[in-house]
Amino acid sequence: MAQMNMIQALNSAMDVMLGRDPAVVLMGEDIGYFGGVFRVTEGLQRKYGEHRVLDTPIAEGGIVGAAIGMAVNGLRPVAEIQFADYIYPGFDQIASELARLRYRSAGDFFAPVTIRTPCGGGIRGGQTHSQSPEGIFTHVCGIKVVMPSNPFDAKGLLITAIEDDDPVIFFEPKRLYNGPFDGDTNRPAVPWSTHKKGEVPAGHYTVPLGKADIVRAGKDLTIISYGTMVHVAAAAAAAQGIDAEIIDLRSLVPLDADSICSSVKKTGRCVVAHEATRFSGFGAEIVSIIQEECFWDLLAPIQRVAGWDTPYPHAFEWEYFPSQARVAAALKVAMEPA
Amino acid sequence: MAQMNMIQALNSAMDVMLGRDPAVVLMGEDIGYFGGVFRVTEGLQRKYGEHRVLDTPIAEGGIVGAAIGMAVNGLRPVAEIQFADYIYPGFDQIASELARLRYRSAGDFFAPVTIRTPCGGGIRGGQTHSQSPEGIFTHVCGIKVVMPSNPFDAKGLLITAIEDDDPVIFFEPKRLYNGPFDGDTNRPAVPWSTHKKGEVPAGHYTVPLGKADIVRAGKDLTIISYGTMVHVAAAAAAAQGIDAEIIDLRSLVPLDADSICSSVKKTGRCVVAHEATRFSGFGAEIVSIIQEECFWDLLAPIQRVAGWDTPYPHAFEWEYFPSQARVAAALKVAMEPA
Amino acid sequence: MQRRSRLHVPPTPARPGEAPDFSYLQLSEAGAVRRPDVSARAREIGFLSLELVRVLDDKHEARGPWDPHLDAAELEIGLRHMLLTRIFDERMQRTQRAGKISFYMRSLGDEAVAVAQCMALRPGDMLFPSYRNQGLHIVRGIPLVDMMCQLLSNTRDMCKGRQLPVMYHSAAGRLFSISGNLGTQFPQAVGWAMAAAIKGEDHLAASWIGEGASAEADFHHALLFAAVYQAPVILNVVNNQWAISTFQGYAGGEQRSFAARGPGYGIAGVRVDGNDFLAVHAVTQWAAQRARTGAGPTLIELVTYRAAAHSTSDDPARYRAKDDYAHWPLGDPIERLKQHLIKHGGWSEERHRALAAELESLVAASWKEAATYGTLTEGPRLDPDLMFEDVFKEMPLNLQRQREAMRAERNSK
Amino acid sequence: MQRRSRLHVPPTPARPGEAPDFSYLQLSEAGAVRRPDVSARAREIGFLSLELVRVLDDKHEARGPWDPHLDAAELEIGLRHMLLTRIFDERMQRTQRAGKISFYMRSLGDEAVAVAQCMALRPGDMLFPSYRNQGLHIVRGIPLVDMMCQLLSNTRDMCKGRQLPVMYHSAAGRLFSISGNLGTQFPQAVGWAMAAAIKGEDHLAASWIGEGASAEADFHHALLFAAVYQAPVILNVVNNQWAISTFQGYAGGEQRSFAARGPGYGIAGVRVDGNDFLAVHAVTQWAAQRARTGAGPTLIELVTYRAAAHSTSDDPARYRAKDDYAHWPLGDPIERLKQHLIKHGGWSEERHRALAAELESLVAASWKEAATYGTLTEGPRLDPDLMFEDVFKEMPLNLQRQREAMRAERNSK
Ligand SMILES: Cc1ncc(C[n+]2csc(CCOP(=O)(O)OP(=O)(O)O)c2C)c(N)n1
Ligand SMILES: Cc1ncc(C[n+]2csc(CCOP(=O)(O)OP(=O)(O)O)c2C)c(N)n1
Ligand SMILES: [Mg+2]
Ligand SMILES: [Mg+2]
Repeated sequence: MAQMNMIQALNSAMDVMLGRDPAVVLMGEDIGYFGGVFRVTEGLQRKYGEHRVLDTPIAEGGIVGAAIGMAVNGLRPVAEIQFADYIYPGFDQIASELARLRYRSAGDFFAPVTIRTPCGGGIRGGQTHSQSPEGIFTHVCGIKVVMPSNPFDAKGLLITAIEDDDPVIFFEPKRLYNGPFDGDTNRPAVPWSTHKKGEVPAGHYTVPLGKADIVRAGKDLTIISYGTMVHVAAAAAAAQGIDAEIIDLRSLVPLDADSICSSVKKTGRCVVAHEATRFSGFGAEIVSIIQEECFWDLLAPIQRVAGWDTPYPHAFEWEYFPSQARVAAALKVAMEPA
Repeated sequence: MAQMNMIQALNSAMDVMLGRDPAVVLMGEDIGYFGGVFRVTEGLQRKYGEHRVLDTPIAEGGIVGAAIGMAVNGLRPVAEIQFADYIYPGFDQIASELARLRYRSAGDFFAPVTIRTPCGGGIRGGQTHSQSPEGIFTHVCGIKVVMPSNPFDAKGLLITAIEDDDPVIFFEPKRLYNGPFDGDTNRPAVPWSTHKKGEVPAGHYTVPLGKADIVRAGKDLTIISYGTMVHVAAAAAAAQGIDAEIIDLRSLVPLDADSICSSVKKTGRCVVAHEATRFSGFGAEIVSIIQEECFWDLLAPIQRVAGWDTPYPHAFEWEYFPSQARVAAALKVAMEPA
Repeated sequence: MQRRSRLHVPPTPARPGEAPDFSYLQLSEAGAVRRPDVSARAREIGFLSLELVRVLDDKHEARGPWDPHLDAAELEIGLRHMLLTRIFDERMQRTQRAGKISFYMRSLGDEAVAVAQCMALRPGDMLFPSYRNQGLHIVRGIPLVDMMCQLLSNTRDMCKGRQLPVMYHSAAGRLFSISGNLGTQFPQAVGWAMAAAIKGEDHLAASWIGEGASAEADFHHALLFAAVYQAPVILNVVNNQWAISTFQGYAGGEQRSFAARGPGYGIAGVRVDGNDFLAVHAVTQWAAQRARTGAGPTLIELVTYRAAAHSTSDDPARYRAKDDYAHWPLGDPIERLKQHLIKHGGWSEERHRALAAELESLVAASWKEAATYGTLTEGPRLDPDLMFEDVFKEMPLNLQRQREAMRAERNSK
Repeated sequence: MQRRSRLHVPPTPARPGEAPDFSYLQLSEAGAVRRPDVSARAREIGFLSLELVRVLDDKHEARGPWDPHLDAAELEIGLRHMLLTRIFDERMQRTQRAGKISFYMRSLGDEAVAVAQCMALRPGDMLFPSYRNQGLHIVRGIPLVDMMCQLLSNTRDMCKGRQLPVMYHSAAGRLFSISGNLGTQFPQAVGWAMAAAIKGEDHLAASWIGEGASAEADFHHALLFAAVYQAPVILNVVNNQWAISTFQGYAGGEQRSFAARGPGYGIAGVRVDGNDFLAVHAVTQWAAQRARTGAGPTLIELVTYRAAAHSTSDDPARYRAKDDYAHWPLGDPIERLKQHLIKHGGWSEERHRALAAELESLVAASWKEAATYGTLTEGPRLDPDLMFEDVFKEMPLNLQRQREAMRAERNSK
């Protein structure tokens, strides 16, 4: 097993798939010769050529539209949107077309497109380089939504996404590219080599969509999260000395509701954490499911930890980011005696 | 007071505003000479001229983009998107621009644009003429989201929206244009003249955004809804003989959380109903808020009634539409003894 | 310097109560436009985007370099397809009026576009239609019964009840699924063509968009991607002058032809008489050869007229001059080909009547069969369980549970 | 007929390790391009979109019909603004490298675009800039301190800390808020111009977009709406050859000039030497006169070169030839105007050096002041409460509660 950071793991996933399946092509802005602004596709055009790894015009709507056509013609495009903040010009092609093609054609046509895009804050990107729009896509029927929290999952999930015959939007929390980040900005950043999920097999393997990962078993309370917040929430719980069961959803659609509910039925307490804004965020769906399925088991109200209901301001990065303190406050309420 | 259906009430709102404020302009596909495919703008171009009521190219992104610029230059554009299903090509201009302009410019620029669009099913429109995408917009900070359920509110809310200095997306449940619809397809359609909210003042009046309407006071259970489902849910509760408190949200953003919570605190039981697909729909946010604020008052799990998590299929209109039967099933669970 | 409003509002030539007026149309004489070699570079042939390629003249003679020299048998097939399209349309329109289907859209007046273009392409070419190209389906041999079952959302509906009428598709026929969202098919066609080029396959893609829908972003993306990658694709703008109630000037047609957008992107643009079967066929063949020989994409503007209402939900008497189609300078595509064939192909009014009668019976018989698979109100019905399939390849748990709930709901009624 | 892939990949002339190669550029001689009357119809002046309007020749003489005949005083002001832009850029770049600001983007090489264009417009005209038009802000007299405070997100930041550095705005200066999302300003500018026309006001709107960003849908919408309503707007494509690592061919520049998109929509398109202060000024003035006299919108392509990295996050050595800017055929805008002024305006190397020194001090003094209002790491800081303001005009209850929670969080630390 090799040590990889998340960039390398994602690169390796695409390298493996380009090598195994001639139908796989990559496309996106600056992803070819340059290797992408986050270098996730570095070296792949050199290795596989300009017809497998395509630089594209700066037109996210065109990228998704063309990718759909390519997929209908037998390819498996992996399209990069340079920042998740810039996925909106492609929204119509995603929501009206990509997500509905199989349905409206009764399965006669389908488009196995994977859309990769870096999301989230913590890199001083300001309001247009920090967004977490995953919740919006979870409301669009017909599209799978994935967000890994570590290199091992990232590679395995991306391979699964590329091999999946359904379209997948694959969010990459950019703050995790180079190392796990627990929200503590006072401590020096640590690399993925310090984390067991930084060990990544060189070859092909898959991590299933729709199966959450129990990052840590525990009995006091359940923490449900994904992406960067998995690390922040875990650190906060540890700091509070709470024996939390920590669930990393990994895939939001399909959702592993059973893992969520069986954990909450056991603990009776729950905190849901994501970076995206709170109002109508994906946390609301999780809370609703738990409330519906585990109502009689709940010992305290489920708490949501999220970004504030504002854009992500450049000057207030750390006041905006859902900190360990914000998690701690939620844990406190969730742990109140019944 | 005149009798108006919802089309007439909306038309009257725009007529009043065009007459009062020279800054108000209407724009959209087929809205000018023709008066709109649902005839909501009928006669207004003739009355106010081609520079106040503009036919536009078929480009929703261009419509919203141009409307923003017009608003920045002192106008108050009211843009029609012909069907809510076709709002997505304008999504980037709405989410990245319209919603954020005031914020990113610290209030130095803002765009008082109102976007009107017919939504919802029940008219055999199939998967691309029946959508209810309001939930998505409630997750976009900086934009208000409104959906009336009757002519009186429609006119008052639309005037408020046009006068509001913040952007508003104004969803019009098209199944309600000509009469209240309670989901019972076996009974003949009734006109708005049979309903007290079909009485609409001819002149200027406002209905505030952010204030829910208690359609019916009751003590057994709270039903929270908006748009068409207000009528369906009310009929279902009546049919079940439940003394339900029925809340019509009218505006989703800003949300009248206090009215919601004080009702649920009183009844201890709640059903949330909307036409949009269930997963990550706006119902999830309502459930989450109640769960957080009224946890200790709840006597049974809050139930969601919604469209299925599929597109809206042409052949199965009434199997898809959240029927009285679907509401009744939810009421049953919500009324189970604690 | 003027100090008054300069907002220009594109004029609409004739509104209800006014006399039809087509003086705005820029026409060329039949046979007058030069036919460049298929290898010509886009920048050298800008004139094609402004003039109007026409072959059939007013006397029904084929003229000039664009004459495709099709033999009479082929022309007869074209006539038959166009007539079938029209008869099918008329019958389905009546059927909608009778409440048997929920909605319909005719292509009256536009028939040459789909029929001639499809006949100029190969079966391996992939078509990305709009909702007004039923002729493509007819030429590709999709059984009328299949099309009718789609219109009926019945038990044999290829869409399993999910789509509005006219949103056909056929994987075997290489006819892509029609979207209710305007324009989206355009960049998809380009992507398909890019994939063909990547795979080194010899097929091209073709797509159709209304002049109104060309205002959508997808149009721009399609032209841009086609130009950048020189994709083997034919992009067709069907300029039938109207987008529901809106005249083509609102889509930019007042200032410049739609074909002229092509040269702006470095793509060959051709403006053609869309009611002239021979011209449409010739231009399409030319574009197809360009695509297949690596000379790149072509944008074709087909100048025609939407003779009927936009759809069964529409009433053009509200927004345009009465009898307008009778004054349309480019005539009727069926009539023009028929007269040409009468003059030169041994066709006759009699044979035409016989053909019409044959096709009427074919349509009637097909309808009879289709109705046995169910109508909106009678006969067998699709299983509502199907609502939950094909959202994903495999049904996730939440949909399985919702299917259960739906079944329970149905049983409770 | 070939049976192999036809996917075309736009060539990039020179990658790292290769010699700079600008042979692809189509140039015209200075003074060679005709200057049509401002009332000319777009369709009559297509040549303007393919040739290259130039005034300054290699000997620094002004030539031909586009010479704007500006007096020396005005040219000196232009030179000053360009030089200030460059010195400001250099200083801010170093400041970023020193960790004092989080991010920066220079306009090195592009300075004539913003400066000459802004000088050719009137103060009442509304500008919708992209992120590489700092010259607009400088010409409009926005104090450097204000710009620096924005870069610092400090207590005097006009954006109250919400925007990434360089995303300035000024309501009083009629400079619209810059968006991080490429292209969105283009249709907004058209809408602004439409409103001016509706209100009968005499102002025009101007907007700038990179050649890379012209691929976005917004570009198409802007051109289309401008054409349809003949809006008084100037739409500028700054073709500085690169979009981060991507050569302009990927935005469609290989097949056709960007200016040529204009005529495709029936809009006047002009291609101009973007490093020629005189030519840029003249073309802009011409377009402004068109807009103001009701002759409609103009699309201007400014051919220039992004001499520096895309931003402080970028390293062009990874993707383009070294020393490329030294070989750029259109030279440097500041150097060219300077030489012209030396020849004809009584300018001198000495005065130039003195000016540079003066501007260096101005920038240094401004920085000193700006830093007193806070830097990323030191001095006063904006109140985090501001995070919750301006989402809406009035703060809704949920945001008030979140502000409370945020305060509690901060106190808990
Ligand atoms: C994105 C989108 N916007 C609006 C509509 C509503 N709509 C359906 S057809 C139509 C007119 C289209 O006109 P045109 O493109 O000229 O095609 P034609 O009907 O003339 O064949 C409109 C506005 C839609 N279906 N999709
Ligand atoms: C919608 C969107 N997509 C992608 C980006 C990322 N991005 C920022 S600048 C840039 C390159 C733009 O190049 P160009 O338009 O030529 O302007 P230049 O930087 O050369 O001035 C890209 C891809 C973005 N900001 N917005
Ligand atoms: Mg049309
Ligand atoms: Mg550039």
